[in-house]
Amino acid sequence: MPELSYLEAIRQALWQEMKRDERVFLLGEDIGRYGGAFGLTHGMLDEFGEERVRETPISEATIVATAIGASLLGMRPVAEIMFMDFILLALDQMVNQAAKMHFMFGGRTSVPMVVRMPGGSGSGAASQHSQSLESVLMHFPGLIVINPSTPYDAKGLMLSAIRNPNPVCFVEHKILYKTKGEVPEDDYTIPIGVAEIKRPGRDITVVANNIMVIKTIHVAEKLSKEGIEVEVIDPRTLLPLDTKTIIDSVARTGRLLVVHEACQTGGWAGEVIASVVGSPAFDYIDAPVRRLGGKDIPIPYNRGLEMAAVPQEAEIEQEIRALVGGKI
Amino acid sequence: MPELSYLEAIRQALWQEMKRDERVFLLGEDIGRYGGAFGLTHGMLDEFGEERVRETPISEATIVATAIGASLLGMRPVAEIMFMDFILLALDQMVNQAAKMHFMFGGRTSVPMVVRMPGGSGSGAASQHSQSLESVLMHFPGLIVINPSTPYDAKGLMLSAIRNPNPVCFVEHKILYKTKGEVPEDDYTIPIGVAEIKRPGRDITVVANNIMVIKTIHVAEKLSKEGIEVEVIDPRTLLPLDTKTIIDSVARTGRLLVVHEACQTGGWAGEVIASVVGSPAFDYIDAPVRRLGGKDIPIPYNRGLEMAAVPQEAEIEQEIRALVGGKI
Amino acid sequence: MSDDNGKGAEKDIGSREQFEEMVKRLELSDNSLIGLYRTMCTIRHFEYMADKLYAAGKVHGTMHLSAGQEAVAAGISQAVRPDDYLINHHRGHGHFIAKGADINMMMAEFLGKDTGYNHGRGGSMHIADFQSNNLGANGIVGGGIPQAVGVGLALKMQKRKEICICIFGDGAANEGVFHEAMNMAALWNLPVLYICENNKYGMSMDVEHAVAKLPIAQRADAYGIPWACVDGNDVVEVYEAMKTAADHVRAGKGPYFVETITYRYFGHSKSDRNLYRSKEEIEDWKRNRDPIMRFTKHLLQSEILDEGQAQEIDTQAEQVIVKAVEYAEASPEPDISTLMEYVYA
Amino acid sequence: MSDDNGKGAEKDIGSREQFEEMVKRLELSDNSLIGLYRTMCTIRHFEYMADKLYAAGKVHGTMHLSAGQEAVAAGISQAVRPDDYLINHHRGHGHFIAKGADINMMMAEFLGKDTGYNHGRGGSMHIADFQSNNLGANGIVGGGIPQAVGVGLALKMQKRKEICICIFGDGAANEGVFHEAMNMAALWNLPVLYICENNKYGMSMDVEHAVAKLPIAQRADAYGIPWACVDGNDVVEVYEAMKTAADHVRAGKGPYFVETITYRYFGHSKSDRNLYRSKEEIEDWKRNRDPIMRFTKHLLQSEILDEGQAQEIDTQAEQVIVKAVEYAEASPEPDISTLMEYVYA
Ligand SMILES: Cc1ncc(C[n+]2csc(CCOP(=O)(O)OP(=O)(O)O)c2C)c(N)n1
Ligand SMILES: Cc1ncc(C[n+]2csc(CCOP(=O)(O)OP(=O)(O)O)c2C)c(N)n1
Ligand SMILES: [Mg+2]
Ligand SMILES: [Mg+2]
Repeated sequence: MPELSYLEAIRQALWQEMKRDERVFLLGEDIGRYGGAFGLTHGMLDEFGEERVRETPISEATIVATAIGASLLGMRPVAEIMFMDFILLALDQMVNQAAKMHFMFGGRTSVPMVVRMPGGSGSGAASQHSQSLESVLMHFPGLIVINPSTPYDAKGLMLSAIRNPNPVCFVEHKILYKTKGEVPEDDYTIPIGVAEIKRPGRDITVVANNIMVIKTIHVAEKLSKEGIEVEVIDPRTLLPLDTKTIIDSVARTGRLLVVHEACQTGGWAGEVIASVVGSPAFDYIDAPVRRLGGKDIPIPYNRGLEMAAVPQEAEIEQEIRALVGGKI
Repeated sequence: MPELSYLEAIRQALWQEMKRDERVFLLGEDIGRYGGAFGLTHGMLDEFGEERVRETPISEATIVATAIGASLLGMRPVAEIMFMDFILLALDQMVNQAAKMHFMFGGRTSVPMVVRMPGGSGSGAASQHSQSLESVLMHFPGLIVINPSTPYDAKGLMLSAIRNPNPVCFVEHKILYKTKGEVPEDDYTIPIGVAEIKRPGRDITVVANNIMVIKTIHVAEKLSKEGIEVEVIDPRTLLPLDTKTIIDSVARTGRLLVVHEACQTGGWAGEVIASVVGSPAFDYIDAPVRRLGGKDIPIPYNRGLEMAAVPQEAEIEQEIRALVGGKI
Repeated sequence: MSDDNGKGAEKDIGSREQFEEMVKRLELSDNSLIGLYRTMCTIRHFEYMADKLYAAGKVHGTMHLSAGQEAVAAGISQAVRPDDYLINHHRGHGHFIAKGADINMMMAEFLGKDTGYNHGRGGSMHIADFQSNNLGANGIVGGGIPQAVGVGLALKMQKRKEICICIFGDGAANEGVFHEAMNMAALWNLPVLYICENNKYGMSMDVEHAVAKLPIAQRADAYGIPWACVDGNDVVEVYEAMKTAADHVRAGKGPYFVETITYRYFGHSKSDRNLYRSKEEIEDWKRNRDPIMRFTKHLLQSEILDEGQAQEIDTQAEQVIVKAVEYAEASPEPDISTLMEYVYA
Repeated sequence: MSDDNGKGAEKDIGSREQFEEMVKRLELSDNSLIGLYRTMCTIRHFEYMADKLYAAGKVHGTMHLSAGQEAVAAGISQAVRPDDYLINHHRGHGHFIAKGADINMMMAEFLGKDTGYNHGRGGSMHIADFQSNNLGANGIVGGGIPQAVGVGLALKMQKRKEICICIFGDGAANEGVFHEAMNMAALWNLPVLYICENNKYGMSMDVEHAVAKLPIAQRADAYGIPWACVDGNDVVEVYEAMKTAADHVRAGKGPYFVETITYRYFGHSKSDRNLYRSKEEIEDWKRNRDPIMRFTKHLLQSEILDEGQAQEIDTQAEQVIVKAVEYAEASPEPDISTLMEYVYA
């Protein structure tokens, strides 16, 4: 199978879907000649033209609103919000409008649109360009929140996202863009709302998203050499969240750790934990159910501080060891 | 002690603080002659004049930004966002700006401002005027999120909010506005970040916010007659959250239920539960740890549907009975 | 008709000759004129009935009534085509009626019934009728203004003939999205007709205290968008401006902006005590500038209708509303078992 | 100075007489002129050094350099008072230097050091210096524009003489808050001087494709705000426009809007490959319109400086930057143990 980067996999999905379905078009800031801040749409302007790779002024609220309006008329817009942080400028349109329209209008219309948004820290872009806001988005019924960790998932989930009749927040991670993986050339979809066990294990269940999946797998491989077998679950979509896969796993392993980069307080780990301990799996749990989120601070600029602000492999390892060793 | 409504208590706090501190001023839509959509600022224009009861055009982002700018120069603005739903139009200013400034600027400035915002359903105002968004706000370090349930708390917390050097989201509940309670005439503050046990009890801990505190107390009184003693905890501030009071209580009662009106998925109950089950209190828990949040739907217009969309006393009672009776 | 008709308005309405000359120039048939009149009567009755139902405790939620503003709604819909798209704001009953919405379904929605346009989920503030390209009202002031950019863009990409009509209030023109949308609609030369229904107040704030420079429509200049500001209580003048604007937009010449000066009779919404405006001001508008009264005068003067016919149309309009209330009241509430429906498509 | 000085610009800069007449009319002393020159040299060296440090792998985060735009920064700060407030945007180094920021602390912040203005928390995009009423840069395009309303309001309520200067780019003028803020600043007659630094591009989008009608400054008309659009590469012209504007604002006459046309030499930020503009265009601006080159010519022509003196000032400016790098490199990183600090005041 060909190897593609996470970024290339998303580009390939957009490219193939635009070839297949002429209703699909892109809109966003600097997505044309520049190819977007991260180069993801590079080359697409030449292939599809200005009409379907539509550059906009710096007007985030109206970018999302334009996607809404066009989707109401049967288009399939894929909007780019250059950094996830800027979705806060468009949250009225995303949440008060797109998420609620199908319901508020009694099911008589739908809003098939995708908003791509890269989040995450690690690039030294500081507090206003490094947030992980997926926990906020998953609080709004009507939205779908997708958050892939691998190139393979990214492509398959993007194709599902565009074909889905609901508004989708497609959350990318800017540090993952360069990671590589096998990605089939052909058209395939990954179902929305289905978690994947990225690595099976009997001793503890670790649920993690995007870049934390990669870090956790590294840690799991290391610990495996010592006989500690970590089951790593990637929800892939945070809303709807596949709690069944998670609960089944915890019922087997008896231990749970949730890892995410988003600030710990109010982060989506709480959702996972509440779902598990409110379920019959509660009876199988042998140890405190823990989470490891980002520190409750804005992301700092300085490299050392920035690294310390979000979970790193050493801390993930430490948490797993403590839980498995019964030290918590 | 005089009886005041929740609305009057907040007005009294604003009034007294404006008398005491000339840096305090109000800004928002229709807060003058009209007195605000709910009449909360009624009479204040006549008392304090147009300069300090400053009516704005319908421009939520700039209302919050104006508060930020003024606070940087030593003013103490109290902005009103007419319905909490509209804070989504100003979330960039609230979150990317106000919440991060102290940190991002290395501690060299601060942003002492309050943004009042009534949330909650029950008035038939439908999906775009009925949300409970406090769970979203508490995900952002740098913000303070206050959420009073009684007239007494509302006044004391408002005085603390205005005097606090950080940006405060003061979340009111529109259906509570008319509820009455004893409120001292004099100046008193309630500390931010301190929960209150609204009713002691040995059998189960129920943590609830704003209107759910009132509903839960009703249920607790009813169950008390049957010998079931419910401890009701009101966090009063959601950020910072007083987890200690909650954990201590759960260590005593061995059971926990969290009740809120906000949509259950991604709601703040997850935060409470994760804090408890990740702590040593885990060892004392006898039953699954549960939550009862709003349904995961936008708030519907129809009265019956609207009522069914958020926890009512019957459901709270049922959950408590099931937990105490060991049926979950 | 309400009893504030027909007093002291002589000075304003213009002569019979002027009216007839205008009607001729605009090629408005008698039938069209009578249609405008009927539409306005229907809207007026709907709004007074809504108020009555509210007073009777039959309405759970809020509402925003447009009595006094009927000429704008009627004038617009006469000037555009039935399949043009409409994006509306919270004070939307009139425009929907003028666009041909089913009054029964509107009233049922107003009462939160399952037979309503939104199956009782939306209420007054969210009525929409997708079958007639009516994309609905919006509870967020200004929320629809940027969405019209998307509708216009889709129409352009799909190479269609329809245009998008986007209606909002004077207060809404101060939201940031107004600016973003004007800029983008102009840049992309989109088929959007923006209409600002200036009824002099937001909720309570008068337009002079909210808008730095008037008329609001002059803001269109900043984007190179052509504009007009007209008397929103003169249905023929509204029609004329809208026709010019709609023709411009439909010809592919890009967006157009029309401001209509009008006035609402009821308070902003259910809880308004009208403290911010005087009784005299309200009375003046009702007595001297009422759009239905003015138009009726012309129709009588020009012998397009006689008093009896005018009365009959009004009575028919009233009957439509009364029947709609019967329909709505007889309709079932949404079943609680359907609570979780319509969240995802 | 960079080696793109002094070629083929004769036609643009105007005669010695014109220059001297202008300088006299504006009462600009030789000292002031030399100060402007020194400021511009310092900014230029800062930006080229920043680029060099970045290329050397010493900068972790992003940066937005203003080389080519120095005349705007210098011209503004000469026209306003040191205690006036400044709200800036992401491309802010130049304005901060011109406002008198400590270069060492700026450079230390750029390198993420604890001795930096923000204790290494902010980096290039968030430098601020509250002691000199410099309220900082902003990573959110347009984010500062509405905050200036609040600063202006506070100044007015506190009955102070200072004004607020708010700087943003051509791209930022398309954000919704631009509109809200203009309207409110005008309505409330606030002491805010809005400056749009139009360097022809947002990140990559040229202003003709982003703004429906040019110049951007004409948008001020929509709010009744007076405006000017000037050559941002002519420091004296910038000074004149800013002086007029600042005097207007300080006199209590409300906001003013100045657009300055200029150009950036470096890419938008670290990752720019300049695909959206031609080498020739960049070269043309550097060779024929460089603000420092043009101003140097005048200073020499009018014998305010001779070549040796000009060279010396430039060398001194370079030294300041070199020293700042030494200071910054010798400074400690923030201690990881302080990670949780500065979240709450
Ligand atoms: C974003 C937002 N802000 C505030 C409100 C509350 N509100 C509802 S209608 C209204 C006044 C709107 O005025 P205008 O646009 O002139 O329309 P009108 O009601 O006069 O028809 C306000 C402030 C809202 N619904 N949405
Ligand atoms: C709200 C927001 N949208 C987009 C960006 C990404 N971005 C950073 S600078 C920039 C271009 C800004 O252009 P302009 O305002 O002209 O300033 P310039 O960079 O040209 O000085 C963009 C799109 C951002 N930082 N914030
Ligand atoms: Mg109005
Ligand atoms: Mg620019």
